[in-house]
Amino acid sequence: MTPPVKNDSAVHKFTGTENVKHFLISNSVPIIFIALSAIAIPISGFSAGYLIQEMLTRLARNSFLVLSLLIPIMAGMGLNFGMVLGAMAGQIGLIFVTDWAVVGIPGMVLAALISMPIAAFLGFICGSVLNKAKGREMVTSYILGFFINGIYQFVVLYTMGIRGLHIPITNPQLVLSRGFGIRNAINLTGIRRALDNALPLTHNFGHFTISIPLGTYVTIAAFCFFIVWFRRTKLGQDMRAIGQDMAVAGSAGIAVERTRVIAIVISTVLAAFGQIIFLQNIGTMNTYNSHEQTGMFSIAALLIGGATVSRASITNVFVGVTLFHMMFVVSPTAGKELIGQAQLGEYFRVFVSYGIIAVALVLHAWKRLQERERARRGLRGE
Amino acid sequence: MSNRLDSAATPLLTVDAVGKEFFGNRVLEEVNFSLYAGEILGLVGENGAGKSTLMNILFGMPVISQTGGYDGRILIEGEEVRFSSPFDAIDAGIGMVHQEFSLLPGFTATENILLNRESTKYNPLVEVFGDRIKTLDRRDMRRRADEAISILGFSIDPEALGAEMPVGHKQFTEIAREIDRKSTKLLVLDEPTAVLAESEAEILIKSLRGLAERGISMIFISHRLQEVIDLCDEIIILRDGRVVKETKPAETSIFQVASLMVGRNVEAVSTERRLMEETETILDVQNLWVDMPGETVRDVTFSVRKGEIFGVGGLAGQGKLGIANGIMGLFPAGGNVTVKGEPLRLNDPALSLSRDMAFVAEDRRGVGLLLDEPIDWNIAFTAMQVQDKFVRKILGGLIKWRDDAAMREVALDYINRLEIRCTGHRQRAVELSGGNQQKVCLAKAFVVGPEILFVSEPTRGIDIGAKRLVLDTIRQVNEDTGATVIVTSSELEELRSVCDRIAIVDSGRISGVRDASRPAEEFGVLMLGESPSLVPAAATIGGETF
Amino acid sequence: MSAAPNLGMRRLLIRVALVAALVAISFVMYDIGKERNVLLDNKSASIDGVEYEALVGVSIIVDGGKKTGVRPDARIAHKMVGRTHTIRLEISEGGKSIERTVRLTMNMKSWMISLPALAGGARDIYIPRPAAAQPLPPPSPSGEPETPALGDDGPGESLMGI
Amino acid sequence: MSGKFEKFISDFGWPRIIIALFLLLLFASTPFVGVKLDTSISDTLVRVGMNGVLVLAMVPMVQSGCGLNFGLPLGIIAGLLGAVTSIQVATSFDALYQVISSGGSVGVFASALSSVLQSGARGLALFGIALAIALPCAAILGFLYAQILNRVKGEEMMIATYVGFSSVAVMCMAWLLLPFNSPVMVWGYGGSGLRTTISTEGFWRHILSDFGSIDFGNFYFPTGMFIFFAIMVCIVWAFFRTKTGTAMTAAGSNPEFARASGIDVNKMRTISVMLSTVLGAVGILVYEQSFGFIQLYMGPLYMAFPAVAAILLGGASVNKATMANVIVGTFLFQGILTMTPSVINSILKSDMSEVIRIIVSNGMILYALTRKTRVKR
Repeated sequence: MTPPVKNDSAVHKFTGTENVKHFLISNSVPIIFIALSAIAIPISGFSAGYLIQEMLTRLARNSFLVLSLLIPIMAGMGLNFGMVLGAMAGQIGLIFVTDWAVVGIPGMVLAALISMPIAAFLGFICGSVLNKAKGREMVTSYILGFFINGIYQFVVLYTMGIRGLHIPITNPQLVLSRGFGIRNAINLTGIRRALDNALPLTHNFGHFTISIPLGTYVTIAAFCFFIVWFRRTKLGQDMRAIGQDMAVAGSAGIAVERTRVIAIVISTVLAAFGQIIFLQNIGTMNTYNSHEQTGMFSIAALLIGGATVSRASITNVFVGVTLFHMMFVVSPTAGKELIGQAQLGEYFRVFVSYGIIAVALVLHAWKRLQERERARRGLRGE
Repeated sequence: MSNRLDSAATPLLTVDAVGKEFFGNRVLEEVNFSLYAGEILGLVGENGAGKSTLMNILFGMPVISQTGGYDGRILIEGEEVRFSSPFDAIDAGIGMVHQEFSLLPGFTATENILLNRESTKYNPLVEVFGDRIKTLDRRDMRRRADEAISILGFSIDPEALGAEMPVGHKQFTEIAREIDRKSTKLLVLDEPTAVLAESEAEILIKSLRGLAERGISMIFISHRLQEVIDLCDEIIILRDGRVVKETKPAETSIFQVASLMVGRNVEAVSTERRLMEETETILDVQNLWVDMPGETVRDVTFSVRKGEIFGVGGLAGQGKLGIANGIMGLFPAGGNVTVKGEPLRLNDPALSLSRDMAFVAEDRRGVGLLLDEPIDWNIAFTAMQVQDKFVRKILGGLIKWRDDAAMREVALDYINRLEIRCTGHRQRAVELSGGNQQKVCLAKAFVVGPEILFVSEPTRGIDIGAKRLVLDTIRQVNEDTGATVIVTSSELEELRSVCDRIAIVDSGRISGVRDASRPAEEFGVLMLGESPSLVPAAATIGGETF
Repeated sequence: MSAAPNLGMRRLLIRVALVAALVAISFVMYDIGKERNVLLDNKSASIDGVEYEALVGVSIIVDGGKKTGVRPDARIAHKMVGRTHTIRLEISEGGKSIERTVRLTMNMKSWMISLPALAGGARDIYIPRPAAAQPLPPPSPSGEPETPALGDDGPGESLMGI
Repeated sequence: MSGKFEKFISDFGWPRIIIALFLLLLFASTPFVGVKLDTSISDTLVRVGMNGVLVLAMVPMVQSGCGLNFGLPLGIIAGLLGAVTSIQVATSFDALYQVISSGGSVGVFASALSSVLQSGARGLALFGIALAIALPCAAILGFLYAQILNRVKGEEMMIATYVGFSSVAVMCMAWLLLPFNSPVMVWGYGGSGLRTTISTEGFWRHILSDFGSIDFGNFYFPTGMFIFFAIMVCIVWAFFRTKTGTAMTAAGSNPEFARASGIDVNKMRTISVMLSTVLGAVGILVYEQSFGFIQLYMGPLYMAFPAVAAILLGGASVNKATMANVIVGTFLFQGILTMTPSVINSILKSDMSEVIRIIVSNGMILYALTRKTRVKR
């Protein structure tokens, strides 16, 4: 047997400064937002206690939704603007639960169980449509969100509650005065803060007390373990392979189309659960609006955390949610202090949400173009 | 080393009278050979000789079954097999290492080697969600990877990422992937050493020989004849889809293999060789480099006389196509090029076109045509953009109005001049046959009325009849308008039948310029980059003495 | 995933069992979580021919909750979640206290518990809820728009509320 | 005969035929559901005139291969800027006119303009000013927008959407800060920052629509607006028949081919984006003069989607669009938009039309996005 030959060309190690430079570039976005918040917080004049409490509640409220975006990114399908479909499924579940007046944790579990088949079905549709529009996944899932929103409104606004029809909604508070269709604002008294207060934990730091929604954090922790575990399964590995290069994965025998659909179905179902957790924290649900913003704000949060369209980690989620919501809480008051126009702060945070997504998409596309350029040059063995 | 002698053993692979036809274009005919376990078969032949088609048949590629399947039989260990997909071939134990890498940049070597065959651990969820929920057994994967790498005899860092690996390592990782597949009995290597440095190629040869000793048989396709002679037990030379010779390395030499590869009796049609008198140089190229993917030009110097048909030949990937693309400014290029005495600034397609040069691109569908637009658009487009032809100036040139009537007229003129079979000047280019599409590209160049015309791969993918017509058209234009034509082609015979002088390009440099009347073998040798000294003083090649 | 036939069958059974379990869980959740608005009535009532007098000076504790007094001929509503509950009656004069566990069944349409019957140890303590006196709906949040606020052109206008 | 019919079907495409029949059905059923046919036709025509130029704005970018212009709000913003400034100009010059009439001396130009503004041509002059301000802004915005798009070839549409959204958000802040003080536009109490909707009454309301409009009974045909729309269509049609126009079409159809023929593909894309943005600005001005109100702040946010749906409904693909696509698409889409509320609501006694509009318009875009863009053999 010929002895293995030690090859000489050691792989190029990053020098110190290059490491720091690389770190700065890849996390440029979160750094900007940290700076932004550092300026805005003192101006806004919020007390530390209030901000910490606000961040804790908002972290609990949004993390699950943002985490559900990780799997499609891993499978190379970019930012899943179609998570709105999952949000709708979650809301349908909540409508039934509120109608049947099932309260507390059982109510939430029941809502989740109802929304699961709906979300899986919608996820399947979304996955198959995205397979038809390879290369244009994000804009297609965005438009699909609007399209399914139309159907959702048709179902919820025009069929639910009609006596004769198959969807019996009897609870008067839910149905519009004209006899059918669900109201826009529904009071989720039954499950309001059910999960948050499941394991109440209040802790006082000297002059202010903080209540930590432990129940939700435990659920979020469970979800993180699921993601870490999922990445180590064969299905997770297949998704990573497809995310890198569909052609190579396909030629190795991986069922590309099927795996992509599975990725979307999982993400949509988890978005449904995320929306339920989100709404139980807020306490009220506006049937026709709250799901539209979920997609956009979750994606903006994830990107602020330093994630890109092709790579996202759990830390990006938590950093992103904190920074995004810090900005969201602080900017209106900061705007008022600075220019005396609270409205300015409102529009500023809308601008930041849209702006960050635009910037992230541009950076991703530009970097990909350059990588393709460099790869081509690399191939030539320069 | 080969157990061919004990005839009792049935051959691992037998190819019996295999043939293939693409749209009436006979590509493979009566190919017979057999291969025993642990034997290495060298497969050599010019581009377009049918090597890749043979491999596609063997590997069950869909392109074969979609175009009418193949005739003849393929037997694995004695029984006939018909693969409908690459996965059947893999199951039957055939592994394929392609020229362009199929590695995942973000995966480590271990993950790449075991792609879609990762070892996994069972967990109860599998009963509910199916086998893919099993978790990966990283330790076992590392063990299997180490084992495959050790068989290969070339130490790759199993944790190195695909993107960061040097080129040689990538090649070895792919081979390791095929080795790990326990069922692999036959390994097909398509030009594995093309991208490797000398030292890495030697290591690869040594490890392949190690594999053969372990009973894995191989088909080794390469242009580096020296490697084929060193490594293989059997050599098969393909030319025009037919097995021209099956020999053993001991019974032949590089020179003989090269001449058999290239030496083809020239079709009788080559017209009398006209004597090119020494006219002044119209195009002079000094130390040109062109950064074109897959066709890198490193340092090319040549000059072309006015009114000449100058040929540029060479094997695929050696850089011949880069020259025309570089001069026309389509790819980043450098060096000094003088056209009609004045230097030409490179990297500016518009400028090159404005210096009365035209280019018929090798990639017809990708670059040469507007498939979605009608024929008259395609023909008139470049002339309109560069020379404002077919445009009516209104308001003193402020608005340049497209003159559809003039475009129709020129289109109809060229349609009957070049006999383009079509339903009219408004038919969309996509609906034309390959030959007619090429004629449209030629017409597009002729309309510009160039003094220098670059034509790349004029006859690629065209049926025989149309090939002749295209070449005649080129010669016709040269004689009528006196335009200098530079034809780049991998078909040596065509160059010899059309050109006055032919330059051969090998690994980005010109290895020699010969008059077209020189014997084909001379060009063959230049093509293979062997130093001319290899040509023995008075060797007899195929009956012609030197 | 070319599972052998019997393995496939086993998997199929397991998956069917899982789905059945999920459906079962949802029913259980419904059962545990169902919140009912039960009326506790302190009027004299006659059940199965037995006459029960309204109780005077009685106060009730449901599931160890806070004590609430009920005047005779009055009625209070109490939200009960889930099936079984304990109701404790404490009569101020005479210090008598009775405790009794009550099971609300799944599909009970209208129920009102007659306290006198409960005190008198009657077997069936449920009396039909008077159709007219629907409990007044909980105060819905004020100012919510009747029909959904759909943007003129766009699918939805409000961007601020999250 | 049947051959020709098939060809017509395959050219016209099934989705368009289905929707055209649906529209015809709506028109036919108006008398039965107590909806006056002439008002609905005139409503449709008005809306076609209003949205026509916005749909036309889609053509240049589709032809040059930049895809559907989801960043139309950028052009709309330029148009709004022009509209708002024109009203500011009108107010300040009216004030100036008071000064002149009370004997004060003022520069020649100012007095000429303020007197013109009092005369009959007030509307036209102001509309002209609005255009004059909007076009350069649109050109500059378009140029910057093109620089981004040229760096992100292949993923233009999603980036266009969010560049459009963020620019609308920026303008929301600008509307608050820009120094406009005309009482018609400024918030009553605060005094700074513009109102969300500003009436163009007394400035250039219906300036185009009423020009030579036919108006008998309750049938109203805005001839002026249609003439303006026809002019714009001819301009764009003519542009694509010029040399640059042809080069742009080639750049969209096969960029490699265009590059090999000496065309600067990026320059062509930039011109197409600027043209598209300028048309967007003109389109919004036409829309507002007929609508009667200027919608600021979040108004233009979702305005790209109806225009995109309309041109796709007209038969355009992601890299090819013709004038016919614009006209047919606008008519079909706006037809459905106007007809469904009146007809369906009266049939089903519910405001289902909004939902149908969402489903149809987004359905069309989805249909186009999932079509393979390989060359039709």
